[in-house]
Amino acid sequence: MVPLNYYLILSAIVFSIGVVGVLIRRNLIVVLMSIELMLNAVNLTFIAFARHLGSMAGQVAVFFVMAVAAAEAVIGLAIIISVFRQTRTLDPQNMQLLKW
Amino acid sequence: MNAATVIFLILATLLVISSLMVVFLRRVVHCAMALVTALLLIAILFISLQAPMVGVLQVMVYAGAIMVLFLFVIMFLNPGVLEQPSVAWWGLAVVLSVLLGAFLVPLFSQYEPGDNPVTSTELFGSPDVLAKSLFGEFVLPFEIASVLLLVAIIGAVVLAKREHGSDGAA
Amino acid sequence: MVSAEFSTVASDLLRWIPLIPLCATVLNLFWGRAWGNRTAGGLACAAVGASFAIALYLFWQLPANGVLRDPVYTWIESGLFKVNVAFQVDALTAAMLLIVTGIGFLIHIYSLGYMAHDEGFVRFFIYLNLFIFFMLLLVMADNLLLLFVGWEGVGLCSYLLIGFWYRDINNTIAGNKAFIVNRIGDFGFILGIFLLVTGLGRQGVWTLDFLELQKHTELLSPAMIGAITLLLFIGATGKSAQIPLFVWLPDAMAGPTPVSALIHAATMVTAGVYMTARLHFLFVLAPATLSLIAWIGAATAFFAATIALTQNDIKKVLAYSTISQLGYMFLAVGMAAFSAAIFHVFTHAFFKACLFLGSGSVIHALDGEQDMRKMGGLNSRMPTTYWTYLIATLAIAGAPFSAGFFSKDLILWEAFSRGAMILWGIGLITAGLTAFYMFRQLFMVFHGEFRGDDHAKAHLHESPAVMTFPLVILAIGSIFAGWVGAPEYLWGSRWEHWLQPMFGAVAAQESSVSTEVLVTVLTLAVVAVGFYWAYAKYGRAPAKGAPSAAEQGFLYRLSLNKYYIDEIYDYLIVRPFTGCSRFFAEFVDPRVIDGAVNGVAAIARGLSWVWCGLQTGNVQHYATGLLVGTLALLAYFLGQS
Amino acid sequence: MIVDLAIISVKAFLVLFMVLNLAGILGWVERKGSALIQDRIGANRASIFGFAGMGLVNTLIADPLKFLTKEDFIPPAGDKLLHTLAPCMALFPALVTFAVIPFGDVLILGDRVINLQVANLNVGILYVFAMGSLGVYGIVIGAWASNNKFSLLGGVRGSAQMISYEVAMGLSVMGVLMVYSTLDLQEIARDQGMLIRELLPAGAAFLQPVIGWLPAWGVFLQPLAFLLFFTAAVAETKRIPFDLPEGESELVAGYHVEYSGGKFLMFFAGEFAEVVTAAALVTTLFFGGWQVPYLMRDGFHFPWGSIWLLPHLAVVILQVAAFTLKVLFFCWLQILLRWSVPRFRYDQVMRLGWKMMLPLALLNVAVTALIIVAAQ
Repeated sequence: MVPLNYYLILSAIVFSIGVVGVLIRRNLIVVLMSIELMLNAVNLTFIAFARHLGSMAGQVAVFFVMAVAAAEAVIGLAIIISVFRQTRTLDPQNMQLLKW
Repeated sequence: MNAATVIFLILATLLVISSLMVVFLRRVVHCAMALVTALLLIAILFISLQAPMVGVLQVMVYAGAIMVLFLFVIMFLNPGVLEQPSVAWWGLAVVLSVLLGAFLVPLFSQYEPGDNPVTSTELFGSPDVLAKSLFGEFVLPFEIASVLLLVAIIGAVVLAKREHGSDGAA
Repeated sequence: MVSAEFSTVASDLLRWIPLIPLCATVLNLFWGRAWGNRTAGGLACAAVGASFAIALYLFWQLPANGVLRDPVYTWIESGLFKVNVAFQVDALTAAMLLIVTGIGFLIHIYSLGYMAHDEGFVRFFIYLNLFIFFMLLLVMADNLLLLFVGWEGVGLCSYLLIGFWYRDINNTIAGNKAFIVNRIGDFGFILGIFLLVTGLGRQGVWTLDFLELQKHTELLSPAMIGAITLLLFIGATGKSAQIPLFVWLPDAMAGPTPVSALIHAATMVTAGVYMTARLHFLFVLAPATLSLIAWIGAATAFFAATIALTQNDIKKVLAYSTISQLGYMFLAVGMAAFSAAIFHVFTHAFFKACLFLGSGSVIHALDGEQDMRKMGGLNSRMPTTYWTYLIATLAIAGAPFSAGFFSKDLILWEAFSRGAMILWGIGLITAGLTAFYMFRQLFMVFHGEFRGDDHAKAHLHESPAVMTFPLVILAIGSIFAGWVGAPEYLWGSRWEHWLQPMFGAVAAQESSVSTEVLVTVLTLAVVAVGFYWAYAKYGRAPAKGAPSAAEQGFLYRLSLNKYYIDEIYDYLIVRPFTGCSRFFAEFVDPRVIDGAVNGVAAIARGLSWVWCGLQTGNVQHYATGLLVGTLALLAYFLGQS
Repeated sequence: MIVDLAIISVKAFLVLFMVLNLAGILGWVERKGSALIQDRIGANRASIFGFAGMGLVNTLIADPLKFLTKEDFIPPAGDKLLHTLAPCMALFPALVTFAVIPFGDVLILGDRVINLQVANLNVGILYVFAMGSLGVYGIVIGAWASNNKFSLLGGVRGSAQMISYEVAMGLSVMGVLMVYSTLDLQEIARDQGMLIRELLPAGAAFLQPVIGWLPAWGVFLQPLAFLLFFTAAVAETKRIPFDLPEGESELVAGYHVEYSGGKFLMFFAGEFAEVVTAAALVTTLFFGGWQVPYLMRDGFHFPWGSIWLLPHLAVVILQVAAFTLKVLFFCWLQILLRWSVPRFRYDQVMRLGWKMMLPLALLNVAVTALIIVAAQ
């Protein structure tokens, strides 16, 4: 029986790694993937707590997170495609028009 | 240190390594594959946490659908150029994230779960139990999620559709 | 000398008198263009006609020294102060009603012909009906505030109608001038009202109703009454074109001639007289104000008459004669002979309207020509206009047994009998001058031979029946309207008896009939002199038209240029004012105010430059900001625990 | 404990052995089938010491030898690791899918009850789909790793096509799941042992003599679902008429242009393994799996009431044989299909998947739900 803390710590680490990806990568696709990673880290905590507290709510929450993640990925990729058509690049640093 | 813990530690190590690969590999496809690996590992963790349904769904939805979509887009755009990392920025971001981890990890490690009402019932996490709570108390969020997905589909079509006149990629 | 209590009779018929023209206005405003000129004009005339019919009916119903009241609803109610929208009709109002609706009706009909070819036809009738509405509001109001509403409304309509042909900048300027000058007067008027309200309110009587006011006049100190009446009279000078605020009226002739006839001769300009008569119970308590009014009236009468002597614009002459006649009326007011004043308003409405409409018919015939030096010998071409014009001229000059004869002599007699010899003398001379300039005009326009070019000569024609019909009616009126107010030694005045209860017994000290007849004869002599002078100068030698200004004396030029009043006002008031405003417009506003505003903006921009650096537009930088915030929160909460 | 592990490993070994050999045999059957349809003598060159008889055995031995002894070419500009990994990713899911496919009812040895199924998951069918969805990675990664325009195009096509048809596939199965109300394949197989008359509501009693005697197989309860599922399964195997990822006429050989030798063999075997998987799934979901009509655990119970008892072992053998036969039949059907119909155009594939099969599957689900509600 693995204690709950292990899962929490693991998810924290994975989450931080995902944050790094979101911050440093200069390729929108990878940024999106890092976001997925963060989401999954959170899912892990949900499932861990669900098991620990013995309530299905956590698993249902994961279910919804998946739905949202799917929608988010689809829309994000669509945006990426249309952006790529305009400016032949995936580098977020070349997409700084929206300011001031 | 029982077998479950050992298996967990192995999975955790693999998971951390693969997620590090997601972030630090330079080729996008490699990142994608690393992410697929991470997702599969997480799915295994789910199953080990008495959530087989969610685990399989994880594989289906993430590994099966979302990541394939990612790969499809990667192939579609096929970005040849590798990105040029700027060291200073990397340093800052990494430091910040490590700080975040340094905040979170001790917080979680000293968290007392209290008495854990372990539910070793066979049914826990099985499809019908999940379905009962999903269509029972969470039916409204479920419907909302369905609407959300519909909106996402339409939005994706509208966004990615190439309006004639402008030449698209691929 | 508070007049006897009135028996008030309620009658909800009153409200329809002003409402019908208003309805016509609204209908024409929305659908007039769609209906076309014929329908719109017909509707307007019918509305005023209906009002006239109701007015006649009420005039019949009106009980001796009784008042018809029609409270519609409560307009303002704050604490004790309460103002109703309520109408009342007493003898005075009834007279004004008949003038406004009757003359207005005729002039409406006349306008059908006069404005027939104008593209602003519908608009014209909208304005005209609106004016009638406000004028009726003015004369039927049962309290000072409602009267003031009408007062301002007629001012607005006058402005709109003077600038009716707004494509010509001069008309617009004239309209503005009239409006601004009236503002000055109205300012005094408002102050008067405020003073009245507060003055009475201090005594615990919060009201503006005329009947209430009449009851409580004794609460006011004489000085207060003096101030109030003075301020109100300033308003009157503005509206009724008395010195010093008469300058707008001559320019107001820029409007269409029916407007000049209706607003600037018959009705609106007499509002001042009406107001003073309506508030007579205040004015009689302020002898100082009364004497001032008398002097200003006499001065205006004489002054305007002298200007009228030399004008060459047919309408300008009439304008100055109007001012002069208004002066007569105020002279009467100053004599506290309110009934005489209203009587002159009554007669003057007829013959002056007739004169204006006649001149309008002439101008119509000469399509727009207003210079009398280009006219002459029209009597053969347009007989109807000529005869009506002649009658009206006789009336205004005061020929025996014409309307003007009775009313003007009444005024002069009032002055004489009150021993105000100087005022009487001025009035006398003015009567002579009136005769002179009116017959001068008659001769220049209708006698001699035509001095215009051949094209205009060919175009000459009598006006259509729709225009001549009102002329005839008014001409008849200008003879017989005066007969209701004949002096005692003739068949006596029913007018006096009728208005007597209104103004209380104005004690005219008894004097022998012989003196009165003597005064009358004297007046007639002066008038005859004036007539003969005009005949000698213009009538007998028609060939040599008007003498040019150059060969005339200084006085002539002075008169021709209206004593340079406009120029004086321009230098004394307008120039400094515009200069001051130019200073504000060109220095204060852009530099100081805008400078302050822009300065604030500039400071904000400067500060924001500092922070713009943070907003790189790069999503990841924003994400970093999020992370930093999260870390801060985490640190805070960890510090808490 | 040890024994359980042993039993599981034995079962796994058996299943893998069966599947892989079946894949090999299918290779020969495909050749023969093509020869048959094209009216020629085919696959008669493989000879052992000049002896070209019994071509099946020859092929079974010769094909792997040939492939394995060929040069394993890796495009220099390609991605070594992924290029090597891709074939495994293609073969792996097809094989592991069998873990949850029951090939028989329980086998009773002494006091030990052995479930004839490698792994009994209560989410079996979902597991199948999950593995099936992983199958696409082999193609995509292989295509990308080859660093070749044609293969890349093949990869793009493959990914899009497989995602599209997974949707239709999953939805078509929904009907079946609703009817048997379980995700467990073994349960589904067992439920198909019933007769329709046991399912008929009282309202539809008049149908008893007509269809009451039929076994409650998926194909009878969900005919439309069967058609849709079978089509989608064929599409998932990326074979004609759905072999757009490798349209040799357009993309040389599509995603495995750059593959040769052992890796190509793995793709090849993977493809046939998928064929077998598809056949097994169709069998399990729609044709009663290991069920033999009227065969209960203790023997035949015919609808006209007569009973023919059989020993347990015979029953088990009958069941496994029935399962195998059914699978073989559907493999043969697919191969027949592959040689008898032309290839779709790409837009046609997409239109079929999204605009015809998806709505039909949805309709099927709706109708099924209505009927179930009405039957209760």
